[in-house]
Amino acid sequence: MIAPPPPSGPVPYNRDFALLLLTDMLRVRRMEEKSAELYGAGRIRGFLHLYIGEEAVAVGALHALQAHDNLVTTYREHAHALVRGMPMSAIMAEMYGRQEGCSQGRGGSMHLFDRTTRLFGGNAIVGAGLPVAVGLALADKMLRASRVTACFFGEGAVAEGAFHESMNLAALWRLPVLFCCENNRYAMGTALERSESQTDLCAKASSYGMPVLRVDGMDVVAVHEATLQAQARVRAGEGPLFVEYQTYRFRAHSMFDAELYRSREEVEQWKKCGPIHTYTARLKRQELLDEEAFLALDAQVAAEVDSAVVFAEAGSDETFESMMADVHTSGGLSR
Amino acid sequence: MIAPPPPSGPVPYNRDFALLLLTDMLRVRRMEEKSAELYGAGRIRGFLHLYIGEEAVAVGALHALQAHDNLVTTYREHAHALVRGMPMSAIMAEMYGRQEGCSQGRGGSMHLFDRTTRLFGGNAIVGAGLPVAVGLALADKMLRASRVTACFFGEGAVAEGAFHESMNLAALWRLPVLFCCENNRYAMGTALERSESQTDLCAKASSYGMPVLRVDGMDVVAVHEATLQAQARVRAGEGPLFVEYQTYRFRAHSMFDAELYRSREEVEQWKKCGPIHTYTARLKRQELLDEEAFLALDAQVAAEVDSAVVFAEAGSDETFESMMADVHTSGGLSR
Amino acid sequence: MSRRISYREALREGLREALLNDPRVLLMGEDVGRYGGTYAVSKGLLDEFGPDRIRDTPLSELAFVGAGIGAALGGLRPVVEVMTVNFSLLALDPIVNTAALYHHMSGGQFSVPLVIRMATGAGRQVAAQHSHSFEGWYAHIPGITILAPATVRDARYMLAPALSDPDPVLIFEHAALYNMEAELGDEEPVDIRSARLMRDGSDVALITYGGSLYKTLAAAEQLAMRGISAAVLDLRVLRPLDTGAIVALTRQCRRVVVVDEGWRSGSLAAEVMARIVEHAFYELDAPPARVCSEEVPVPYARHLEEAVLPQPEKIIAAVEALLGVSS
Amino acid sequence: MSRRISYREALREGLREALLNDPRVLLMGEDVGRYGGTYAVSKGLLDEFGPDRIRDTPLSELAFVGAGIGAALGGLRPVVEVMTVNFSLLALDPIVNTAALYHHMSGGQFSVPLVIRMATGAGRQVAAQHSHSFEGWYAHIPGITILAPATVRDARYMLAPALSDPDPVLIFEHAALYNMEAELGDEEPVDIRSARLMRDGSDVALITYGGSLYKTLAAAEQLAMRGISAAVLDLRVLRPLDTGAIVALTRQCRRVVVVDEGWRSGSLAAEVMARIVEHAFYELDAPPARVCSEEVPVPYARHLEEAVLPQPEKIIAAVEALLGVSS
Ligand SMILES: Cc1ncc(C[n+]2csc(CCOP(=O)(O)OP(=O)(O)O)c2C)c(N)n1
Ligand SMILES: Cc1ncc(C[n+]2csc(CCOP(=O)(O)OP(=O)(O)O)c2C)c(N)n1
Ligand SMILES: [Mg+2]
Ligand SMILES: [Mg+2]
Repeated sequence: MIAPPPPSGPVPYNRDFALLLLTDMLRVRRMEEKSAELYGAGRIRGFLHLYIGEEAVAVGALHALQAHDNLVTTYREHAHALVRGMPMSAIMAEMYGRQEGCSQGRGGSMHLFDRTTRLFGGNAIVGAGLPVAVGLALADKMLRASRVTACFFGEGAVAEGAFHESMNLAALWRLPVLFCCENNRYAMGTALERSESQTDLCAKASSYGMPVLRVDGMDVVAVHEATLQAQARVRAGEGPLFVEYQTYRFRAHSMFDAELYRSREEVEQWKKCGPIHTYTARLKRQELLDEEAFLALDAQVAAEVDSAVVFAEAGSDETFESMMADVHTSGGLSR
Repeated sequence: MIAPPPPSGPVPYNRDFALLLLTDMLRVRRMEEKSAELYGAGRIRGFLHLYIGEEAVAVGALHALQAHDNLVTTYREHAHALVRGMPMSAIMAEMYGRQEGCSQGRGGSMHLFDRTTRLFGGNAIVGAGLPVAVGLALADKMLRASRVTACFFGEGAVAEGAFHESMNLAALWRLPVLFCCENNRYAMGTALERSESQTDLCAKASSYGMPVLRVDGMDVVAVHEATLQAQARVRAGEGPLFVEYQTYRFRAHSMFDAELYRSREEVEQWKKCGPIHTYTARLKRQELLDEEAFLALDAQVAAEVDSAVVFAEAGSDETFESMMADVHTSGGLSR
Repeated sequence: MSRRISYREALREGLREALLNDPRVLLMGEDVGRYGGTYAVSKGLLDEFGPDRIRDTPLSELAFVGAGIGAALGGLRPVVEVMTVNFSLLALDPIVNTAALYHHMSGGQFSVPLVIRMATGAGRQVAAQHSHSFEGWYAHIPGITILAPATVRDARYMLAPALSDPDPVLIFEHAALYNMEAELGDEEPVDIRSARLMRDGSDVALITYGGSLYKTLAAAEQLAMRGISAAVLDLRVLRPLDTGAIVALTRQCRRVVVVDEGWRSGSLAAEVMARIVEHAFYELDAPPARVCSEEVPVPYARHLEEAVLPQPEKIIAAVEALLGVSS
Repeated sequence: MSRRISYREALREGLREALLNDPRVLLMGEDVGRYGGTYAVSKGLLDEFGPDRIRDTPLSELAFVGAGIGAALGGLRPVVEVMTVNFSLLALDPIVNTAALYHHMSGGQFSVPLVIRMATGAGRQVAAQHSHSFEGWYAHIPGITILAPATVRDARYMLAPALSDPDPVLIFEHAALYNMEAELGDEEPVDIRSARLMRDGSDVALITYGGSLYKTLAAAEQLAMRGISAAVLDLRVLRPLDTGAIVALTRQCRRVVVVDEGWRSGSLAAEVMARIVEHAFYELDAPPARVCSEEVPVPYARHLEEAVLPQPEKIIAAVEALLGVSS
């Protein structure tokens, strides 16, 4: 699979919105670059899955949703949490294991949860978010809420039984689920063509009798437009819809990955259509941005990252007692 | 879903083979009628799932296979075991819980196994046979055996994750599996259209990039011809193939089913294309059979059933010690 | 007003009450609707509450249990029926890795008020794949409550507190009990935190739950005729275990036999024994003993199935061995 | 000739030897090939043995474990790698309902010579969904053998007897041990039926397995400095349990602490305690005790993760409580 041509179409937004998309992509990028650094320094531990290269997907898609929509995602979810509105400091503190983190430091990088923005995790079992999304949508349908449940997952999850059962259930019951497949071509070291007999994921999804959309996931505009259209159809009661975002991760799968399964050239090729620099170029071409403004923006983002780190560094540890008393909602120990 | 027109095409076989098909359908039918009677009398217990109405599928399909092929099936498998060559007495004794039964009386109706005919069960977990079939085919492919693994399952199993994962694996690795879907329209009380968003099962199967065939499962000739063709393709190394046999069960799902979910008329409608009487009529029309010969055949089958019952009645009980010592192949207790 | 109803009817009444009282309640699972429920528990409910709230599902245990979690998160109060514990293995991931962890892992932000019901147990000659008793096994998992109604009263009244619990509750109905009938008095709300003493006694404590309760009571009856006074404790709640009641009865009788349909090694009985020695070691007159299922796949043949399950005779033999008497 | 190798290298050598010795052996699982194995255990094997025998699978735990069963029935000797025990819940049905029952249920006609390997355990801050210790839970199931190699020697040599076993064997590799190195002597075949005494002692028996072994040995070391002689038994085989060794060491020390990374309720430790009281109740000077994981989803934060797992200090405290001494 070779990389697509770098996205270069016109950006059909006013300056504010156009820059909002850029800012959010930059926020994700810089936050993650810092996270990688902090991982090296031992401040962040456990598993850390970076989204670098895929920013256009979360940013373009989530800005197409409404505030009261539900969001279910995976262990590679820093971007989703941030764009959805979680403060960067809460994410950073979570990765530090501080009780000021969004999940009180109990979950770490893979388990960002946020009741306020209806972010239902941060799930580290591949495919496990899909049935949960189906259930959330079932509740909305039965309670007559006009909400969409957006469920993000990687193309690797498509091989799981959970995918199949969830797609069928959502289609059978015509539930308002937006299935957002982030096809970055690899599940850890396994390329799509080594995991699926049918590599056309839209064809697969169609077999559930569900409408599908395929979109260039390196192009934030294309992502946004497609998702806008998709969520409108789902919200209108057409039933679930499957969107394939074709993208690529520039970094290793996690911090333990030696990347034996792909060539440096392939990665370089894809970097040419990197979502941030190509979009920046388009904005400049349209004179919505100049280098100075870009640098100012980047500096502002850097400051946000710095203060998130300061916040996390200054955070405190949850006590053992507090943690033990929270296995059940009602408190008390579990045994 | 209304019943198809009763099968009426020409029977393209010589008399011996034509009658063999009839005989086997009758053997299944009479054995099961007797089983139901014995269940009422408390001689057979536990779960009993009858195949009555579906005989053309097992009979037509299994006669298209070769003796060294593998067979994996479900809890509704008396027909498969019998047609495959298991003595009726071994089946009956198994249902009686006798140690002379094919599985020593440990399995009962749902767990007929036979090493000799490569019948790998008799699986009572819906969908669980599919991955096992994939593995058997993997072994054959790696060991260069020119064997086909025929895997039978109901249309209800299509909703299970096991179906999805197995179909993909078989297609991805181009394994010699013949997926034999017995679509009798109901999974217990759940009609296909209440369990699948896509009720065209062949379309579903195609989405794995696998060739498919749909056949009238009430017509033993159609079943046989389709399966002959299908197994030849699989054996030739084309990879897996999916066959949908459209059929109907005339009896309740199991002996506990009140059949609230379908009308008497629907059942009667389907009985019009019953595989045995329509085939008998065709044979008579072609003068391959007359009423006298039919009655003689039926009497012969009845005698076989009677002697199977005598065998089962005269059977003995496995001892507790023998059973306990066989949890592991090497003997000894497990704890 | 007291009346005689079956365990099955009691379960149905409990469901009906929940559906009537709270519009957020729905029942979903395989064949709960048109078929009327595999064990006829939900018979008639589809007509009364319609297909949205009595929701037939495809054969997709993983997804519909996971959907139950999502529905609970989304504001419903789902009762998910997994036909039997045997099939629940297909849904173990959502139960263990999602439902049980969710509240804690989300930093306490979310709760999953989900009830999962399933039939469990052997004794009906349905062979190895359909005869599991995994309720004790499930009791290993923090974050979920495990109930094992053994009486018509518990069958009738456990659902309400289970639905009021903000966290996941699993209810295991023993398949051999559905036809059992008993006298039921006026509304008697039950709690889901304590064991219940079913019979008092002084010589030996018999601790059990679920389908084994009646075998244990039968054994106690026969022991009484031989002059041995056996107390019988129905655990009812397998997680959290009512350690207080276990220890108190141990102190009272000084000898204990635990009866458990699970396979012996790693059984819930082992946990009960461990708690007994942890809390009442010095008050024991003899080592705690257990009567469990033999460690073998449950066979179909009737004589063998009976031989591998706990039976009154085995319980009596265990008590006699403990007391040093012989029959 | 003795040499120093890691637990990871030992596992790889074992695999390589099996692949070289028997053409029927294949390794299959997620990312065992091109990625080199999640824990780099199979690194290099793809180049040596090719993609048929070092077979990458899609993310389909249920199907590739089930396919392992079929492949074993079909004449291969598959080693299936489930990346970690956490994901094995998705494959529980084929393991419990097919592999474990197959031989018995088929009337002894078929055997399933399948080996399943997986990483287990906590301690690396990977949070609740990636930190389970279910090997003790699996030990409840008849028909399968459960191995927990804790030493480089067992990592190196347990695979061969596992592959010779005609029935399913599950091998649990503790994820915190992969980097551990040890001196390995000349070929020392190990059995898969017995526990191993890792340190002799007379005052207290410490019984453990897997990742907890080194914490237990560290505790024994510190206890020795305080004049308490602690024996350490590595169970190694969790099913069938080596009751003989457990009872013998109990008799020798008369006091026992079981150390187990599983959650406390329903832990393997409970089973070990039950066997101790069943077989050596009158030889105990004190009730058997256990140090297990706290009953909570394993948290990410380092200080909390450490606090919920067994640690040398907790083991020492348990021993001191048992001996009635204080530190
Ligand atoms: C059920 C399950 N199996 C295996 C894993 C280990 N694992 C974590 S991420 C991953 C790859 C997933 O790939 P994909 O779905 O494409 O998402 P991506 O990481 O590319 O975003 C694997 C195999 C897991 N977490 N859960
Ligand atoms: C995993 C699983 N879920 C549920 C059941 C209970 N059950 C047994 S047969 C059956 C219906 C299966 O229908 P189908 O696959 O169409 O086969 P049929 O019985 O029609 O031949 C169900 C739900 C089971 N045995 N296994
Ligand atoms: Mg991917
Ligand atoms: Mg069917």
